[in-house]
Amino acid sequence: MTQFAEGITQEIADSHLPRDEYEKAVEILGRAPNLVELGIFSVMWSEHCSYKSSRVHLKKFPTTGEKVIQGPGENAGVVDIGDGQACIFKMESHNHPSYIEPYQGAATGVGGILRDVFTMGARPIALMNALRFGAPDHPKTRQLVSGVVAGIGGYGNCVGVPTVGGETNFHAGYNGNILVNAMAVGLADADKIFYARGAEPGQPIVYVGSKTGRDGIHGATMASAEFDDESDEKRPTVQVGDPFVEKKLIEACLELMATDAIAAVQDMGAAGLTSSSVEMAGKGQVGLLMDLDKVPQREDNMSAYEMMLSESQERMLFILKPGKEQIAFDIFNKWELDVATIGETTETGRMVLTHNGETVCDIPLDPLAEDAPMYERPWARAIPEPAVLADELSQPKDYEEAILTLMVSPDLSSKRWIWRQYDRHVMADTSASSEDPADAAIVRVHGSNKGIAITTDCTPRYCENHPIEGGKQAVAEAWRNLTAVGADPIAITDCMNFGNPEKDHIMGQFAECVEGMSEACEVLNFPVVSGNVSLYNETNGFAIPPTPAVGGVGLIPDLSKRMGFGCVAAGDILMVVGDTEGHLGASIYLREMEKREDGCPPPVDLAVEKRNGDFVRGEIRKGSIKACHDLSDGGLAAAASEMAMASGTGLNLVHEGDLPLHGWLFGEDQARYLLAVDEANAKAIRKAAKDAGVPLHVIGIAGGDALTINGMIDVSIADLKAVNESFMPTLMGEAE
Amino acid sequence: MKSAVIVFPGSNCDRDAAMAIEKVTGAAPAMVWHQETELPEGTDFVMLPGGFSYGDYLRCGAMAGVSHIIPAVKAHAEAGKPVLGVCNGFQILIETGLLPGALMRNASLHFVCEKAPLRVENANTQFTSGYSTNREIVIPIAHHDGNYFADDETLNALEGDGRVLFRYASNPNGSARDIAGIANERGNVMGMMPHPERAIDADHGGTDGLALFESLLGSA
Amino acid sequence: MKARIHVYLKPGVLDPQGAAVAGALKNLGFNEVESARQGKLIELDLTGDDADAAKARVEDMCQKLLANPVIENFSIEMA
Amino acid sequence: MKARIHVYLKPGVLDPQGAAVAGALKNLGFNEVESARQGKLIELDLTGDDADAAKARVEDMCQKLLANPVIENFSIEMA
Ligand SMILES: Nc1ncnc2c1ncn2[C@@H]1O[C@H](COP(=O)(O)OP(=O)(O)O)[C@@H](O)[C@H]1O
Ligand SMILES: [Mg+2]
Repeated sequence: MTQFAEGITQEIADSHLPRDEYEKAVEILGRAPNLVELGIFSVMWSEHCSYKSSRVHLKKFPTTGEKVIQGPGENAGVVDIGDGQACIFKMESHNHPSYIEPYQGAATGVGGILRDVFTMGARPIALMNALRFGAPDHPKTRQLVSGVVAGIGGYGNCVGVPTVGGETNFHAGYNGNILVNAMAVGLADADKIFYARGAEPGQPIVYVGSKTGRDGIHGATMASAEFDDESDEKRPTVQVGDPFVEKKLIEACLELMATDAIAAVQDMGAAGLTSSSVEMAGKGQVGLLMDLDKVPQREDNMSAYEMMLSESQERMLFILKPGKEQIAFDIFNKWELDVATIGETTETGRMVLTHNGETVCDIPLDPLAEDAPMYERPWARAIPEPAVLADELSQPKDYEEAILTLMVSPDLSSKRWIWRQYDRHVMADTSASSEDPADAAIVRVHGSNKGIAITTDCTPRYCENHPIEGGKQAVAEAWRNLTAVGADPIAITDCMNFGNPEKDHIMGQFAECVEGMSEACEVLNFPVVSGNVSLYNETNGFAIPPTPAVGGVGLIPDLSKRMGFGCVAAGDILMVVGDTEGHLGASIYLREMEKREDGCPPPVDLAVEKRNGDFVRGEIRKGSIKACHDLSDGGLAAAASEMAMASGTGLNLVHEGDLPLHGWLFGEDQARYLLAVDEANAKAIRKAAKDAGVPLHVIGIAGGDALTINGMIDVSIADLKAVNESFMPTLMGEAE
Repeated sequence: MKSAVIVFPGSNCDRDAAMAIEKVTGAAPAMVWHQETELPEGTDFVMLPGGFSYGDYLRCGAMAGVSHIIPAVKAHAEAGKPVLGVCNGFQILIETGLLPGALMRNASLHFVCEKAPLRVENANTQFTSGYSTNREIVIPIAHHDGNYFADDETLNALEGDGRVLFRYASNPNGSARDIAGIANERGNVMGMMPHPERAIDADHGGTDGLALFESLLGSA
Repeated sequence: MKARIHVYLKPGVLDPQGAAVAGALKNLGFNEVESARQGKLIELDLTGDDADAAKARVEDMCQKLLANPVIENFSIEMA
Repeated sequence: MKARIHVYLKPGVLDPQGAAVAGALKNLGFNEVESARQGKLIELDLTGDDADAAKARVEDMCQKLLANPVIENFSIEMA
């Protein structure tokens, strides 16, 4: 017979915990939980904080390597970039909040991921954003795009961290659940990283940042609940971001971190005060005693429950070394930020909270963490679809029209309308951003000649049709993009966006994507150092396409050797690295021209991927390549169009052999790069390829002002630009 | 040449400004916190950097415009010594009344970040002598409220006195008469929305901004 | 006809602008300021002369565009 | 005590937001909208109880910070 504490009904209990988890909580406490305790169990055991559905699978990720300083488990991953410096990065989702309130949802997503990075002692140097919206003609799409983009810009621009790149897809599969994934990258000295671990008993717990209000209470549990049409009503108070406070918080925290005052630190993210304090206590194996009356409060008579679950933004929790409080107080007062000692660490191993002089919570910490539910949910393998090769498809009647149709399509069209609203240059270290012809963004390591290359990648339509190949491809494309700018790929972060894990086929998509990603990380020596899971992206039973977004980071040792695809001159020889079989399954061509979305995506041969990539990177370092562009969405036709538009120089391609022309032009075969090589170097690079056993095909010569194929097909650069730039303004109702 | 960069809460181009000044003069500027009431002894040049002082709340530059250091900046200007405000710094100079007009929300209502072609309108000033009149340069812009507004009288006066120093070659924000940068009557206070400090390095925004700092500070 | 619309944040919703304004006023020595909230004031010139009908339409404008129902409330005066 | 401050753009001052609002409303089919102006609404909580003295202070706040005399007018209501 279930027991309840005073004032708790079955209904209240159910609204916080599944019944088996409730019983577990009773067991842990040896009594029925009160409302505060119930709230704490419910957020700590929510999908968002406990990873209860995904943990068993995430374990498969390779997370170590000679460059990995800190893998998953802290606020962000940390990798070694030489010279005693470290690069810190993480990607996180803010999908549900952004659907409900696009501007604030996206803005607070940026704020949250920035905190994960500077919490570790890093100065943020770059932001990226991976966005997925519904169909362009869906009634909500325009307003969602407009709000999300304004929110990302509004926050990132104000804090003064450049937003240097990202990706944007449109597909009906996201009509009811858009995806807003933000990535932050920072720099720190490798010996000056700060962790959530490190607390010892008898140390002061210091709260800094904004005051606590009733914002987003239960956001953490909401982020783990499926939508239905009433969600608009059920929403908690939306969190509003304050980038001005965040900017002051960054400067103040970095100032404090330059001193020797900190034992442990956590940002207050989802489930704010609860998860930040519990995480630090758990990692330091200490107890907590906090007096909630001391918490800076924005609103009158807030309850203990509200304070512990509030998701007010721009707050941090420090555990300081004894006697160092004044140092912190002076710094935060200078920056006009709230700061208060709200408790201390203890030896009890329990989380004890007092409010108005009464004890309102007393939970043993170890079980709260260790007995957190972990599910091995049943999952089903996807049924592989057959490959779609060119010879099964009739050729397009008009190739010129086909090329223009691809270049105006939502996924391939220019996203200038979006990135024009992001400050890409603040901090004056941006070497390449959205506007520049390069496969990855590049940010100079301040005061050095090194560059950090950053990319986000995922091809959901591949994951939908073949989760394993799709998972591999997401990682492989990130690796390829970093390689194409001349970087040594180092490691990835990820953001696993899926539907309802309680359904076998959805859990199967998750498991198989992880399987594919893990294999790619292994072979490419490209470990996972941080990430985030967002499940229940599903409305009225319709799940999003599986979207394991990958954020890749690499190092360019010498910026003068970085590569792009804008420097092409008449007479340059055009070459393709890698073989083309003409895989059109799940391709953009199939979708845009045949209105079909079926078929097995192009297979990813990781050994070939590595061999071809290492060759390309080597030749870039030798200086034998003038322009390099990886082949992905839209195949050779898209890459060649983009190279022509970027360089203003025509490309004249010649197709030989019996592969049908549309397979050669639009096939999305992996592990390929389009190169422009100075004639003087052509011979040498071909010999080098031969020696390395890398297929290298001469496919044409640069010149003129159009993309031409076999002298017959002829699309002017002007026409390409006109259509390519037209999609976003038209979508947003701002076309001239 | 002793320089000072004023740092307000929410400034975010203060480091960039310091880098540019140091690159040209060889000497790092003093970074002066807004709570100070005096500039460092012997300061020759004051720069108000870009950013979002006070989050751009209320009106861009309004709250910074009443902070403690401002009287000292005004005194510096009244003494005829050079003051440069870039982006948010320009907005602050306008709020303090050191420069005329107002900077309204961009006509598109969008924040706009791009490499903007500008025309140098008057190269006979201490801020622009490193350029030649009518030269086209490219300087990055990044702002939400750069739409310059003033009544016709003021605009005519600005143009008549050659106090419009830069114009946009293609107007990105709706500014009256394509105005991108102006000077005060005495010619020692200048404000501009574009970011010359983001154009001092061939690989990072180009070098078209260098001449501005060189005009003012003389190359190191 | 004129309509004057006040759009303000719902109670409990964080108001970063208001907070910053209050802080700045205190720095200027206006210590009597306990808190500040900032909202929007929108004035419309409208054709027609049926005030009630017009007001209903303005309600509609607020729902559809002028206010963000997720975080804002509004009030309307006709003049 | 409460003070409610309206800040409007002076006649003739460019108002991009107002113009955009009017345009958007027309696009939504509200053709009765001739023009729109956007201003600010600022509400202050004040200590003290002498309304006249308080109002004089609020005037001062507006001059010094809340309104920009070059482009804006303001009005104050005490409540
Ligand atoms: N998909 C994933 N891949 C790798 N690491 C992950 C993944 N999801 C979560 N993690 C790791 O689990 C920890 C907790 O994740 P999260 O709750 O998102 O961090 P935070 O609480 O700082 O937002 C982090 O260290 C994160 O890197
Ligand atoms: Mg965190």
